[in-house]
Amino acid sequence: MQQYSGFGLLTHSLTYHENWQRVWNNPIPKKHYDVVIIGGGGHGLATAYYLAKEHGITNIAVVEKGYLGGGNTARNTTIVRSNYLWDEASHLYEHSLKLWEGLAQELNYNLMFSQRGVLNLGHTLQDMRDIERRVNANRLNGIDSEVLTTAQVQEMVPILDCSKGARYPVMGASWQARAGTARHDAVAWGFARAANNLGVDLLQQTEVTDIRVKDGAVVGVETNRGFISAGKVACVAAGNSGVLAKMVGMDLPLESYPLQAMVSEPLKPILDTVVMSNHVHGYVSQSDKGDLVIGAGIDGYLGYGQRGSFNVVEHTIAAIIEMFPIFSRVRLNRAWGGIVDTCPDACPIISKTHIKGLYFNCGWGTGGFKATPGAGHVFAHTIAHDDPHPLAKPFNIDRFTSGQLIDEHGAAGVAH
Amino acid sequence: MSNSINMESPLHHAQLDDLVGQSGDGGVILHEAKFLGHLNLRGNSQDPEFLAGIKEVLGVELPLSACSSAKGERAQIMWLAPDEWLIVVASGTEHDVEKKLRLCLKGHFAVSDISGAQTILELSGINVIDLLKKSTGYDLHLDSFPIGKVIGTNFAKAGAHILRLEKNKFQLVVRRSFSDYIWLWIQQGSKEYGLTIT
Amino acid sequence: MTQVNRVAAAANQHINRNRPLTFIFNGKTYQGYEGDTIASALLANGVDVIGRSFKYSRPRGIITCDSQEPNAIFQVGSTQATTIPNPRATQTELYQGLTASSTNGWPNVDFDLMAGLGKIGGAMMPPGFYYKTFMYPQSLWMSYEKLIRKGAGLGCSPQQPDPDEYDKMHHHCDVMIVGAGPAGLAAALAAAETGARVIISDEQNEFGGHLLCSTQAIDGQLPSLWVKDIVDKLTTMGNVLLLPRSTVFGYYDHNLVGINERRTDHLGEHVTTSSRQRVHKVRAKQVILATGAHERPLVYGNNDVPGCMLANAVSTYINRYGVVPGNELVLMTTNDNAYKTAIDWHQAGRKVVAIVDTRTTSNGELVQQAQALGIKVLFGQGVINVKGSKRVKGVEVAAINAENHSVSSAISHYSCDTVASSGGWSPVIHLSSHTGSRPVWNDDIAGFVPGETVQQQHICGGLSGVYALSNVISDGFKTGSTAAQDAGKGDGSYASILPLINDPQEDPAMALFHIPHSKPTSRAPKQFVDYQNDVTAAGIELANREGFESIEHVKRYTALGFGTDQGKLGNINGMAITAKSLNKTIPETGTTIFRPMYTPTTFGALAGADVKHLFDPARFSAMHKWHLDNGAEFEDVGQWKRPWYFAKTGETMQQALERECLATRNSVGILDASTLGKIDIQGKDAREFLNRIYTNPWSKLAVGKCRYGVMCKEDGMVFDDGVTACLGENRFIMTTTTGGAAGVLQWLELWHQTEWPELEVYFSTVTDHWSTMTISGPNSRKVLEKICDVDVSNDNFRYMDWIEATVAGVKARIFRISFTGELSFEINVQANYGMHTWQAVMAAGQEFDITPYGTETMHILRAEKGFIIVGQDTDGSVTPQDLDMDWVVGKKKEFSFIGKRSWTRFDNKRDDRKQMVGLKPKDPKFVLPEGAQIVFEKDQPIPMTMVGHVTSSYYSACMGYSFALAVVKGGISRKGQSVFLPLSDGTTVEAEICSPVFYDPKGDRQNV
Amino acid sequence: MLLIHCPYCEEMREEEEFSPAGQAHIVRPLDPEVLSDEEWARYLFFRKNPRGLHHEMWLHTHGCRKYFNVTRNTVTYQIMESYKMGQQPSVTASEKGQS
Ligand SMILES: Cc1cc2nc3c(=O)[nH]c(=O)nc-3n(C[C@H](O)[C@H](O)[C@H](O)COP(=O)(O)OP(=O)(O)OC[C@H]3O[C@@H](n4cnc5c(N)ncnc54)[C@H](O)[C@@H]3O)c2cc1C
Ligand SMILES: NC(=O)c1ccc[n+]([C@@H]2O[C@H](COP(=O)([O-])OP(=O)(O)OC[C@H]3O[C@@H](n4cnc5c(N)ncnc54)[C@H](O)[C@@H]3O)[C@@H](O)[C@H]2O)c1
Ligand SMILES: Cc1cc2nc3c(=O)[nH]c(=O)nc-3n(C[C@H](O)[C@H](O)[C@H](O)COP(=O)(O)O)c2cc1C
Ligand SMILES: [Zn+2]
Repeated sequence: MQQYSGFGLLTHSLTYHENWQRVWNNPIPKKHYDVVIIGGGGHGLATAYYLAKEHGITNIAVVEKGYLGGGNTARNTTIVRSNYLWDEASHLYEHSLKLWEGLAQELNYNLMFSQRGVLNLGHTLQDMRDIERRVNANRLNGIDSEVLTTAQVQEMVPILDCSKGARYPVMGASWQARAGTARHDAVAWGFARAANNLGVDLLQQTEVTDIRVKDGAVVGVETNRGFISAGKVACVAAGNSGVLAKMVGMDLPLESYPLQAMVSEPLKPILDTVVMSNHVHGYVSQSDKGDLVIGAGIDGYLGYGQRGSFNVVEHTIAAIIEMFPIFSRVRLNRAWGGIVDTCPDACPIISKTHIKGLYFNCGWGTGGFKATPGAGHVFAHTIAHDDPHPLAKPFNIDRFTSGQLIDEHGAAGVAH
Repeated sequence: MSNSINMESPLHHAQLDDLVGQSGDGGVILHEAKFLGHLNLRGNSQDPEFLAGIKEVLGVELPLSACSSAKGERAQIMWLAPDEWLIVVASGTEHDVEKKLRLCLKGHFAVSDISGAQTILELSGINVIDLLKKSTGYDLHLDSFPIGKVIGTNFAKAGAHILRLEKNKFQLVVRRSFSDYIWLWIQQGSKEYGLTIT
Repeated sequence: MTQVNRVAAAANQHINRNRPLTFIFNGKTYQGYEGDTIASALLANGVDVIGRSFKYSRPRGIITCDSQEPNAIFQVGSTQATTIPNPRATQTELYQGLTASSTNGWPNVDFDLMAGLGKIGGAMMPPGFYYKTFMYPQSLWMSYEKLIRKGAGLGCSPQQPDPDEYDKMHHHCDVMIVGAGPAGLAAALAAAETGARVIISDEQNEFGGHLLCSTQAIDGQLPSLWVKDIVDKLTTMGNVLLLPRSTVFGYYDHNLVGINERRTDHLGEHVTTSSRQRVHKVRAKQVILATGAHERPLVYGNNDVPGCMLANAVSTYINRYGVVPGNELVLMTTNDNAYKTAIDWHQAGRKVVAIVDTRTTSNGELVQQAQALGIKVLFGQGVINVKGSKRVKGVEVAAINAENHSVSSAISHYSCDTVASSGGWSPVIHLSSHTGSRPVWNDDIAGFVPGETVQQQHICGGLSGVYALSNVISDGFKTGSTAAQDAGKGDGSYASILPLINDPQEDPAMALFHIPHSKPTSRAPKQFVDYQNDVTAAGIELANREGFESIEHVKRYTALGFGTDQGKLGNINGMAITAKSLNKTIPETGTTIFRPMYTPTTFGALAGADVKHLFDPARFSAMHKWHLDNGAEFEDVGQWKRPWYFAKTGETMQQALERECLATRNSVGILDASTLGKIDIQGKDAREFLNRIYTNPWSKLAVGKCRYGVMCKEDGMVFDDGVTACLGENRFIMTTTTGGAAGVLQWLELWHQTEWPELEVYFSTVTDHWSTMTISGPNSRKVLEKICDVDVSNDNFRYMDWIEATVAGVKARIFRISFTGELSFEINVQANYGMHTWQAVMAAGQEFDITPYGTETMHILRAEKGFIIVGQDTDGSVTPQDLDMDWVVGKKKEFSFIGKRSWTRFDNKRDDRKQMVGLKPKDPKFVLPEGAQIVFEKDQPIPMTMVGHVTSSYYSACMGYSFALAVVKGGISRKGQSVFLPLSDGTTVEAEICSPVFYDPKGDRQNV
Repeated sequence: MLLIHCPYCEEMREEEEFSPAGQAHIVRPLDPEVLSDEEWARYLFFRKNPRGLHHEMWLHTHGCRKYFNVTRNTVTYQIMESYKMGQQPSVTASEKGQS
């Protein structure tokens, strides 16, 4: 693999950048793979990378119906944090955050992972109790986390309206300094390039139309480019997971909803942390290009249209102005939607199934981008060993039967 | 301590009475029809006995088709749902009417006094449609919203029932706890037309 | 400075020369006229460089005249409150005193220090360069990023809140027409003639679309007269709403059209007569898209030097604004149509150096016309490079071979100061794409047109690839009447007579996008595709070479189409270059997705009036004014504003709370409890219904009695609680939590309507009907007795009874229930009497020093009694058993009530579930923080094993020590044991698990 | 934003008057106590979540306060029909793997 560096850029500029290598190939599908991963989003690609790198399985195909990283990976607001409430969730997300730190160097791809910190605002007494509870839990779990007073919040983000006259005044916030954002596309591309380099076949424009099962074990996938036989099949299809499950007659405890995000026109730097508010229901950060990246609510009804309802845009923008009155004259450039697969307890499923060799990683809902390396890592382990990684264990499908839910609704009240 | 009992309508603190006549010819005219008797009625519209009982007590037929209303001398009735109506009667008569209904109606029905729960705002004026267009997504054209029709819908971020009395005159039934918000909204929305209180 | 480029008045011009306007750009004062945009006025004044490019800091000029403009992005406004970041100069109307500046370029656009860096660094900044660098060492990235961010962005956000207001309006119509060019106007007229309700909007300040810059005669007259005639007709019709200055920013499902009308922006900076902008939300039975077509520029070397423009833009400046943006023109075209520009230029009295036509020949009428005027036409050639830096100085022209993308002759030089180019037209398909429809390629016009849709949508005119004006207008009439017919109006025919139009015969255009250079693209001078993000042809080819082959990858890797023009100018060229480099056709390559906003839309407009105090309704009780007058601090509970505590002058919150608590426990306190949800439940099956919804039994509750109940969701977790009273054999009134009121009513209706419609029961909300005041404390009875007409002694009115009585002359329901553990009476009166009764109670209580208290004191007093608050002590993962409230679970109920089944699942049977207990801190003065986590063992390494957390915690003035409620794993069987709370300040405190009932455990006080 | 026909108010209303209420036609088991944990979990949490036709409930929150059913395409968002509680849909899709 061609190493990337500033020096490389300099030397390539002398040859007019004519000699850069392909970041990935465009192979013809083989007849058989040891593992077929359905879904070339960040999670699928990370899974492939870790399978190849840590488990020595390299005869892998990532099958992607569109373009790599074109699902929710392409359309999320890129917030990375690990300050979740429950032990199971916070350990998983912290595992992921630790992988983020150093990932650019590992992949030799600048993911622009920017640890500029995330604020979760509290506007009611109950918000503040919940914040205190979560921060305390985080600290005892070894996750950096702080409760800030209104004055501290104001100092950190002077343009935030912290006045008492606001409809829902800011009463404080939780703050995770190691949290931040990353360049979403780069994450997919970085993993893809590294996986491709380890021998993984990346099959784009290849749609899985059926999953074949024989005698209770998976044998391969049917695609628009023909049948591909597989020892194991791992489904990492986010919003479309339910569609894949149906191919083997399974229902999942999932529903797929439209979730939107939007960006303003680019502005000169004005906001250098991520500010989120569950209560007024909106969140915002400013990208390195200057646009305000804004997260919106989820539509309340199923939708596979990759677009959401206009009223969500209206309410979200009103929430942003409630927090940042000075943004009123700023203009919205683009709004788009993704399809998020949500579980009843707002936690993912990383699980084996009753079908041998068939695995699911799904249900990340509004917040799985931050988990990309971590989820890929534990899912790869689960697939390679046919046994859940310890961090993945609590996220088994069985929890819906036993009742051992990990209710992160408090942490996921607003998309992130 | 005086023996008088002071009633305060939901918009009492807007001090509408003091505003009456203060702002000339507004394009929007607002009047609070306060202290009327409001009864919520539930029952089976298929039941002839139920219908007859209503007619007997209120002197007017229960409006049965969706979104319709009826007005008699003693009561005005608004359809809210296939099994739910709002009965508006003269101030102070709600207890009597409720009692009579309980006496005369048979079978499965329910009556709740909600006179304190809501108020009626009468909105009129040449710009009343403009104000309503700002406030509700419902089509206000006479073809879809004829006189006498009543709809339950959003009014800004609150809910309301809206009854059309005339081409440019509407009754808004709003909940007490939201009335302050709606008052602020109406002031904001009619700023450019002028607001007259009557 | 004079308007050097303003030429003599012509009949079709749309500026008012009688109203000169002064404006300031980059600190200098200029003049323009009413009707000008900033762009036309700057061009009139001969201003060339209006900004610097984002990445390479290259000088940039105005290229277009409309929403496609990528360069002329300004900061407009003179104060920190009214400034607007990033409006397009080409779409911003001039007003007296307008102040604008460039958004890039330091210290100024003419002399930009960054430009040098751009030149050197430019070579090292191909697409995606930042993914390849700034990685090592890891620790430095945040510093690199700071630097990168320094260069980010175009305009600046205002620093002060917006003084303007915004609003919204809803509309409904039969036919909504987007675009008021000839097609849209004809469609509007045809539709309106059927009597249909019609709305037509256009983002320009005037209707007319393309005709505003056209000189083509209609009925032998200027096109503007035809426009005026139609607009006049529409204006008088009564069934038509005309919306100029109104951009349709989004086309949403089920024919919802979002429009932003700019109402005052053209009048000045802060105009108070109306809202600044208004969003119209139109539900249309039928939508006609008549958005026309945008001209495409050609991609050639150094095509960003100021003076390089779109051909049609040049014509527009000449014909509409009376501005000729240069002296010597070279026009490069792939089609006949653009010859108009050369003709316009010539007729304005300036020199056309040459027309460079990439086709080998053409005999169209316009070509002949141009040649007849003596204009030199060079066929089979292209402008391969431009000379000059801050203004075009000349061009390099050569014969080109489009097939193998090469230059096939020697280069000739022409000097000129303006290069206009036209690569044909792209239909404005954006809106049709918003609802998920994918466009399809049309070979005839070498452009994408709208594809299949599920909306009630029609297209006409330029958008559908119809360009000849006579066809455009007849298409408009036809479409207007068809759409009206589809909306149930008219018979599909139209009354209007087609005007007489002579369309010049045109020879076929050439499908060409990228002009070859004698060097390979990677080494050729920069050929810009998307100006705003400095995306070049070489950059796109590089992306392709690196494996970014999907057009979506190209977009994301190069930022093609990411700018504020959203690829209007460059997208199709980028796709064509990609197609060519991958050996594919353009339809195989496909487009990226156009999404809302069509053009950027002001946040304020999208929020409308839903800001500040109208952001969310604030709900008030009937006694709110009293609370305000008596110093209450308020707590937000749902949308309600509830008194939190009533501080007297000079008191701290804690002092106020202690005073309120002691007064209530020792004498009498009063709480406004009006916000609790109240549901009137009537019907013979009401009891059965309650049995199914609540966990406890209701069959035997007698009339006149009250009972506390808990509701669970089907997963077995508590979700609301409250007291329900039996009003009559078949009638109950249920109270819910304040925040849960709406949800509980919906919950009851859900089960009744969907699952048990056979049960005869009705629910009505009566929350707002009742004002509720709770008087609590040993003297509460004495207060009540003074103003109540019924014997309220313990013998006559027992704990958990309710009675009807007259209080202060008002009919009331009094419930003898207690949330404080004291003798309590909850007085409910019709809300119109709420204030009256409250004041009467206060007066009656004066001799007992009756003390109003808020939610905080209520919380303390109930916690002392171990009463839970749903949502504070529970979080959706707590069962009644976890709360040690098994007593509220009916054991013998026949019906398997909601939630019951889930309790027998594995997880709910564990005995180490978190359970509700009391905690006594070892230090009796120390108040444990609510939300503190609990561990059994003090000295553990991180991560610690957490076993619960504090849900409620207070200092009790009555008991003289602090206490808390908490959930602890297996806590119920651990009473007496110690737990530890490692706090965020690093200290660890110890507490003892105890019963959650701290005060009056036997419950004597409430029973007296 | 959807435009939804309320079968009780008998007309089209704006989406904002309604609240979505999830998959329709989920019948509560008559005797939950006899179900296995798996069966109970199925009832509680497992949903069809189809890409295509979906029968779902809506509540006319600001109108008549009635729940009703809607058949909607989850890809195009087209609504095929609205029908009252207790009625069956007339537009259905046969889906693989579904009983
Ligand atoms: C608007 C929005 C904002 C968000 N914000 C955040 C945030 O701030 N922070 C955060 O942590 N998370 C956020 N998320 C969630 C996050 O984006 C996702 O959880 C995460 O990206 C999921 O990654 P994935 O790789 O599993 O899915 P995806 O990236 O969606 O990848 C799944 C892939 O599977 C492919 N696929 C599906 N079906 C098939 C098939 N039959 N055959 C072949 N391929 C198939 C799809 O084409 C897709 O590329 C947000 C999501 C959205 C929509
Ligand atoms: N002969 C040729 O090669 C050729 C090519 C293209 C166009 N034309 C000419 O262009 C014209 C086409 O007529 P037409 O009526 O179809 O288009 P038009 O370009 O005349 O009018 C379209 C109008 O739609 C408006 N618009 C576009 N998007 C909008 C939005 N989102 N919101 C609000 N307004 C929006 C524009 O401001 C414009 O005024 C004819 O005059 C035709 O002769 C000729
Ligand atoms: C973090 C982030 C920032 C984005 N910034 C921009 C932007 O500045 N300009 C833009 O046009 N689109 C921007 N997009 C949106 C993409 O153009 C696109 O809409 C999104 O990836 C979804 O893809 P789709 O619209 O093709 O379905 C951004 C997307 C993300 C996730
Ligand atoms: Zn309805």
